[in-house]
Amino acid sequence: MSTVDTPPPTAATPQPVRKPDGVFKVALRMWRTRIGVVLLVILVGIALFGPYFAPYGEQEFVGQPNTRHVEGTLLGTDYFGQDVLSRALHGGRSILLLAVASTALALVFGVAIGLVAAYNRGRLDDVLMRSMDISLAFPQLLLALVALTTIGPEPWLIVAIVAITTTPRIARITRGAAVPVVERDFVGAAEALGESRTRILWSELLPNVSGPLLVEANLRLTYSIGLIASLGFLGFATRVNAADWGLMVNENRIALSVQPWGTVLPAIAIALLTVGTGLIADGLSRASAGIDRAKGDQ
Amino acid sequence: MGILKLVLRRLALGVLTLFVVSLAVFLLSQALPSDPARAVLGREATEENVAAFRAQYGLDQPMIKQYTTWIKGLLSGEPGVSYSNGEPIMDFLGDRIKNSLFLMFMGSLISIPLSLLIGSYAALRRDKTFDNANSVSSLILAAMPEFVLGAFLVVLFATNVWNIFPATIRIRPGEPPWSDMKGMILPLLTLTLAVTPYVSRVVRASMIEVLESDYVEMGRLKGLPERTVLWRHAMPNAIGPTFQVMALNVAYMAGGVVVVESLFNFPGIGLAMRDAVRDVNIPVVQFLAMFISFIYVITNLAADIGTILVTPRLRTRLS
Amino acid sequence: MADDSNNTVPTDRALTRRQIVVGGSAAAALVGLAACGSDEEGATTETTAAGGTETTAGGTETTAGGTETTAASGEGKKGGTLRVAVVGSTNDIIDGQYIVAKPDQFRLVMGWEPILCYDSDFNISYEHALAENVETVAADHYIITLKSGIKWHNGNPLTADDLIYSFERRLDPDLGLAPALSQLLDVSGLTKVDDLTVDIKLKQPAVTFLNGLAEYTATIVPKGYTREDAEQIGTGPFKLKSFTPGAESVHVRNDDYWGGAPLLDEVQIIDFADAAAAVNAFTSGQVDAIMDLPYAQAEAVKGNGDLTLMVSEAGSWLPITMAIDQAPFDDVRVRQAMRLIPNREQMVQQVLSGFGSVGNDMYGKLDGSYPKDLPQREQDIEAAKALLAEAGQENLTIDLFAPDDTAGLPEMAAAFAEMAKEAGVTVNVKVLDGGTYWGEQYTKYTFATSFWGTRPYLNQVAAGSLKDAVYPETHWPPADSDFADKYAAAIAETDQEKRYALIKEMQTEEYEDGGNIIWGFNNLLDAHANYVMGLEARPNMLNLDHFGRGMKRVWLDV
Amino acid sequence: MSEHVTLDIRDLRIEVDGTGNDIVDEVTLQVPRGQVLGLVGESGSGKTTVGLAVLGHARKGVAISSGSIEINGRALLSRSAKDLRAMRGSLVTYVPQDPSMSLNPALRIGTQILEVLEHHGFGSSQQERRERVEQVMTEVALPNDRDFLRRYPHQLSGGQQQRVGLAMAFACRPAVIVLDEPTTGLDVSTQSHVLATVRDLCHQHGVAALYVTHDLAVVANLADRVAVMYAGRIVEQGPTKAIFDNAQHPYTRHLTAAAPDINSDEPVIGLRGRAPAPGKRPAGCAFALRCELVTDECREQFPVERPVLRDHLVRCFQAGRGERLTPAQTPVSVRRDSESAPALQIRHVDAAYTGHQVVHDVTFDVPRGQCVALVGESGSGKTTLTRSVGGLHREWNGEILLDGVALARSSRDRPTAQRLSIQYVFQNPYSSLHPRRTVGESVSRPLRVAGASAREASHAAAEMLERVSLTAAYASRYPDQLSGGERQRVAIARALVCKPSVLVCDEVTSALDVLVQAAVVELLVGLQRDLGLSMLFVTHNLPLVRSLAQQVVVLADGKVVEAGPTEQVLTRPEQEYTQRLLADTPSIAAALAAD
Repeated sequence: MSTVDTPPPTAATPQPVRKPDGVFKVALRMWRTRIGVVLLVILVGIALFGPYFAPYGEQEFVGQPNTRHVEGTLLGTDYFGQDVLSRALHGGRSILLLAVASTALALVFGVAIGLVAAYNRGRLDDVLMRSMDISLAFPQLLLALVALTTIGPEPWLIVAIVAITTTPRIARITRGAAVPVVERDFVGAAEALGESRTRILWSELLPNVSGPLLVEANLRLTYSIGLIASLGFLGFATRVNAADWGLMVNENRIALSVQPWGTVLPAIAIALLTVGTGLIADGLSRASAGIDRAKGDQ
Repeated sequence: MGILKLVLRRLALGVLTLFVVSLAVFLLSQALPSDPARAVLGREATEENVAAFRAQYGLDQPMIKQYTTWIKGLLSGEPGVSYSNGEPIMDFLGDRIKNSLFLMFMGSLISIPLSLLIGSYAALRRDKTFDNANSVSSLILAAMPEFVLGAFLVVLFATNVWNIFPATIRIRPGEPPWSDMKGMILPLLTLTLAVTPYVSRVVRASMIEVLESDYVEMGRLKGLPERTVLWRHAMPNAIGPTFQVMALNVAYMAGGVVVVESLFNFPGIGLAMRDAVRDVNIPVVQFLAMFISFIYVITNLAADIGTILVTPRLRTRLS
Repeated sequence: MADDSNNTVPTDRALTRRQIVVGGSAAAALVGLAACGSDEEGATTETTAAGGTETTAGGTETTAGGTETTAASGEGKKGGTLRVAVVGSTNDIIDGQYIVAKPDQFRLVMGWEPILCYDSDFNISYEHALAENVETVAADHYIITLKSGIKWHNGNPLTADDLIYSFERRLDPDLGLAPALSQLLDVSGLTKVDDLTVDIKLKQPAVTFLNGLAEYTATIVPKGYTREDAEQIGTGPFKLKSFTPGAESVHVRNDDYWGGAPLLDEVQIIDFADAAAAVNAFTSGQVDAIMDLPYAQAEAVKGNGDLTLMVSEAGSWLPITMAIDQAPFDDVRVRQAMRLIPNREQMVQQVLSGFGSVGNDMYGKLDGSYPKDLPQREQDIEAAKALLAEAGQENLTIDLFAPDDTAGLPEMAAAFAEMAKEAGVTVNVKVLDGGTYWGEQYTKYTFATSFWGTRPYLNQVAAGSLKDAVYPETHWPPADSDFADKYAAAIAETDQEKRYALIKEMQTEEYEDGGNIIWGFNNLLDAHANYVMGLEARPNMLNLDHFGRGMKRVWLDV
Repeated sequence: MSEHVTLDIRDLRIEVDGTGNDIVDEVTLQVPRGQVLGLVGESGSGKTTVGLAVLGHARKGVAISSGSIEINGRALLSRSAKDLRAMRGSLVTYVPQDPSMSLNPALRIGTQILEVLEHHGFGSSQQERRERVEQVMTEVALPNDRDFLRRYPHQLSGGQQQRVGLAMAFACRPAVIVLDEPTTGLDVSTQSHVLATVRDLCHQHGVAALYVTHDLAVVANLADRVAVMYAGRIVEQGPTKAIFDNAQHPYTRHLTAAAPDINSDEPVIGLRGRAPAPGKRPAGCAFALRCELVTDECREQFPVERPVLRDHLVRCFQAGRGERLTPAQTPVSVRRDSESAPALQIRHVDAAYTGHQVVHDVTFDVPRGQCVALVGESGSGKTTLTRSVGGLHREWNGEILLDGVALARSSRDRPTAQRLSIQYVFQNPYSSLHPRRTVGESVSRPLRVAGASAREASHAAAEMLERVSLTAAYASRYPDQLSGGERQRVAIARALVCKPSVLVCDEVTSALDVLVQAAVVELLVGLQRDLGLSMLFVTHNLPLVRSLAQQVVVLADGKVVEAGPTEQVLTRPEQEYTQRLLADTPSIAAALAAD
């Protein structure tokens, strides 16, 4: 009697075809991730669509500056006699767009560098990673301060600086996640087939580091928001008197005891936004740790 | 022997790092669109004044010459003179460097043990109440920029709600940084609250890895008391990554001092940096950028060496 | 004539780069250019006359009463240390005749005294000055006689040699302390008459010379004085004990002060990184007084029974400047239209939080010659539109430049741009970094923003409204105007009435056709704890009641 | 016999926390003093869980829910944590699977042994304890000098590390010792030494040992009794000889039939499928899904344990029934077409790994249509050599000829046709498949890369999946839905879809359980026969070679030690190295014969 003719049980009871659960799907089972997503959606919604709901214009004068109770306003006026609520509704777009743009840029470069380093190892790896280390030695905020002061607070410059200082961090994480993948045999199998290097990076390595990358991207987004807010706080606005959450905190900080809303509202907005992305990052990292553990068990 | 060689290698890398940073700093300051002479002397300066200024600070020299002069100055401990008052940089930054280092030292002294404690405890009580509470609260704290955090602490403890702690610190010139410990409280609290959540998360992660290791399970299976398992078997292995964490911590603080110092009027390098950037005081900006990078490189070096010393696998491989 | 007025230029410049970047509220930095008391709700009410008797500042009564004699030496408790918060940086200096930033004013006033001074009616006075008499022999010839018995901090007597040295030092082209003074005066024009008297011959007639002597930087320093001296010697009520830029300076009582020993043992001027930190230190009781209280905090101080707010009228202003010889402003109708655009009361509200007064496109606010009878220009969008249409500029689009190092100017520009929209004018605010803004392009902009300190009318004309002015921002006067001739006649005219008549003509011409949009004047805002006695809010050029003229009558009621 | 029983496990049930799903149930075992009980099962059968439970320990997420464990009459499970701690490490000890992971890297080995003694208050003085450390080091045949004791774990070899593990376990003279696959990953010679040590120590000191393993040959050599676990239950237990000679349970019979033996030329027989996981176990017999003797009764209820003979217990309604298992296919007749050129020729190949030469002047051929086994212990250079053949390793010199044509070093430099005609199957099926590609995508990929159309490729892939005994329905699955054996079949299908002339198999069965291993070997044998494949089969598992290779090349330290026809090399080895290797390889047949 042949052993092979026993029907495989899996064939007898066909399982539904499904992709292996992605990190995001697993993470979404956690409350923290859900709360994070809800926060993010709300804040992004405010940032993108808030201006359409603002009772006043971004730079409209409504009354005595730094006053809590002004007729026609919900939360009073800011340092320049503008409606705090309207300013807050206007002030998220730029910070969000800048943060997303710079993180995306950093992601592109960081992932490319990290994957190339992980795949090639040897000298190229050394050179790439050392230069990443070196660029990490330059404090992020310091670089931003110097560059913005010398060149001026241009949006592209803010994006460039945040991206440049974020890239090495993403590159390191990508490399770290990709090195074990490079050692997995399916990469060898692809090499044996003679697949091109770019294809191997793109279709063999990248999909398999997406978990840690997603975590890192979220984390970096969180920090980018914080950094861009800090730049606003330090007075770097891209447009004169533009509404910007970070800048608002700075502009109205002095009146904290008189008219707290001017500071508190944007600060809460920044905090909720970063807490949101942070919670998602946290959920994702827990999920990907769990998935990795499950893999390790096999 | 081996350790010495390794230290030398890391040192060489550190020097290389600083060299590249120095190039970057120098080139960046050359890229300045506005003429520093003009910026410093202001709108009433005459052409002669500007020329005299440029000659005085060697700005009329070729770039290579300026760079080598600067580097030589840095190496000989005379990093040049401030544009704003012609004073040697070290004269007016000396005390500030001491103050900032003291602030960072005190901050580390509090936040490192605290992060270790919180991180380890959260790892031990993984997914229990403490861990969850800590993870959420640290997330929120970490999400708040220092400037928001500090401003609220001031309102809470110094001005509007309770007037318990001084709102600003006052270290008088010539006095040691510990002369106003009461004023130190809020700056330290801000730094600690800003740094600890981040660092304790790293500690938690590395501690969890250790706690899930086979050798910790083996320790339990050997019938060792939990105390021994934790302190003797888990801790020494969690210490290595912790050194990296400490370096992170210090690096983070080196950046964070700019904000904290301006919040509490702390006479340190962060404030000096801010002033110098604002005043286009290039020699001071250059020096401070180099100094902060230097701190970063040194702490990383120390962390690397520390990690090697506490990790037998690495330590013995060298000999 | 171009004259001594450049003395005050550093005062203006004090704003640059000082209160910028990380600083507290943007508008906070604007505080501190001028003087005029006003109640909380408004500059518009103009409660306090420039005359300067009795100023009520907010809820708390100002301490020292109406007249200057109330707190003379002898009254009040002796002893104690006064701690004052200022926003300062490592760039701060101490010099007996020069300042870079605002805290430098304070430190200068503590140790050195001018040859003449102003009283609170803005008339020239001898009270806090070192001269006993300045005789005007002719518009170009003056004789200065010093008070006798005045001693330097080191015990040496004050003599004519010191006075001559003081002029020489200010004229020294290498130091560049007062370059425009050299247009009036040459070292050869100084002649020592006796130990206390100096005869001065100017290169040209200039009655404004006297105003120059009353500037707070027109001080007398001891012969041989330099900024680098280890011991900083002056005649003032306090001697400098120590100074660390960006940290603090400590001044101790000069027991041998000629006006009688001051009451305080010591004055500490403490530097804060930004206004917020200074305010926090003040409200938590770490300092006794604060220079330049941010507008935003005025309410809080007023509401605090332990603290006193000082609102002082000043004559400083923030113009939007139009170059009258450049398109589109070479058409006078466009200039007139632009001046009809701002809602001046709103500008005062918005930019100065109401701590200021509405301007009428005319400077020299505290000067006796200020034309109060010219009708107040108001916002009139329709008229502006009509003028623009006439000039063929219906859809005017123009760049308005502002520096990033002078807080308030970009915001002012932005507020103006908002208002200009209503008139169909598109104003694009371009912010340049300070070094670039004040560099080669400065005074060449078509449309820009600027700031000026308190000056008498003629001194201000020399500084900004002549072709050869120090900073000809508006390129005034027009080519076909006799404005410059009238100016030359005016400064040579020793008779005040005749001079005022000439001035009136000049003012009217600038009011009608000029290139400055002067929407308002800002007040000085300071505060101190109630127990600090002897400071009065009144029209003034400098903060904290002209720093209490060196804090000589200030005492602590504790 | 009960008075002799040292370890007594009764009705042990262990559940996944909170779900009530059993991992282990109804486990009853006894181990008398001085005896070794072999606990055998596939991965996931719950054998390690039982082993840990003997120390009163359950891993995170798992809890011991009922049953009792007694050691020398002292109940274990009801104890407080403190009492339990006092027993662990002294009364009952544990030797873990992977000593490199379970020795603390930060502590010296002397310290790690000594601390066990200290915490259990062994002896009356520190001096006495130190002496005991030295003594136990001698017992496990390790040096006991100060310098050695001061070493850190990473400074020891794998065998030495495992001896340190043994020393720690024996230090306190325990009554019971649990050994959890302690020789996995060790070379056969080291394994044989460690096993000898274990046997001696248990017998000398009267320790009752529970030896957990999946390796039947080891059990045959070491154990007095054997218990077979399947899906969390003991399905059969009895004296070692009875289990191997007279297996009653169909599963046990499959196990023994699947185990290759160095001394037997019977082909291995595999069994497809996998044991049901906790929570997915059927109401009836868990083996029913794979059992060829299954009846309705089997599906409805789990049979109770009943004795076959004294001491020999089985849980099966069909116990003892069924014929002797026979292979499905006849062995490959060795074709001797020596006239035709060899498929693969390896000529004077030197290879280096990160600068160190690990392969020295290796020369051998793979004749067309034959399977050549390349055998060597870890570190012998066999993997470097095979990767060089596959073009995955670039640091080599010499000549490798495919169909007489020299190959470039790197696969990238080889023409497509060449790349396709050498195919490589990797050791670990869990890492050789792209986790985010369906089976169909993975299998058709080589053809796609070679330029085939999507339709052609997927058609060929489906065909090849059938060929490796998977249905075409597998094409749409993802690897994480497959068992290890299925994955390896997919990997083989991916290799064969290119119709290669040479198939390189690198330890392809080492990550698989023995039944699956046998099934994969059967598959390869069938493929070789049907497709006329030439194969280079790399392994460290000598017994396995017999089942499929016609030629053997023995590699040691990067050099060819001996080469020749399988039968000759395995039965009449000429070289001492080969002889020793054969002697150290545990053999079921030899062990049973010796008894």
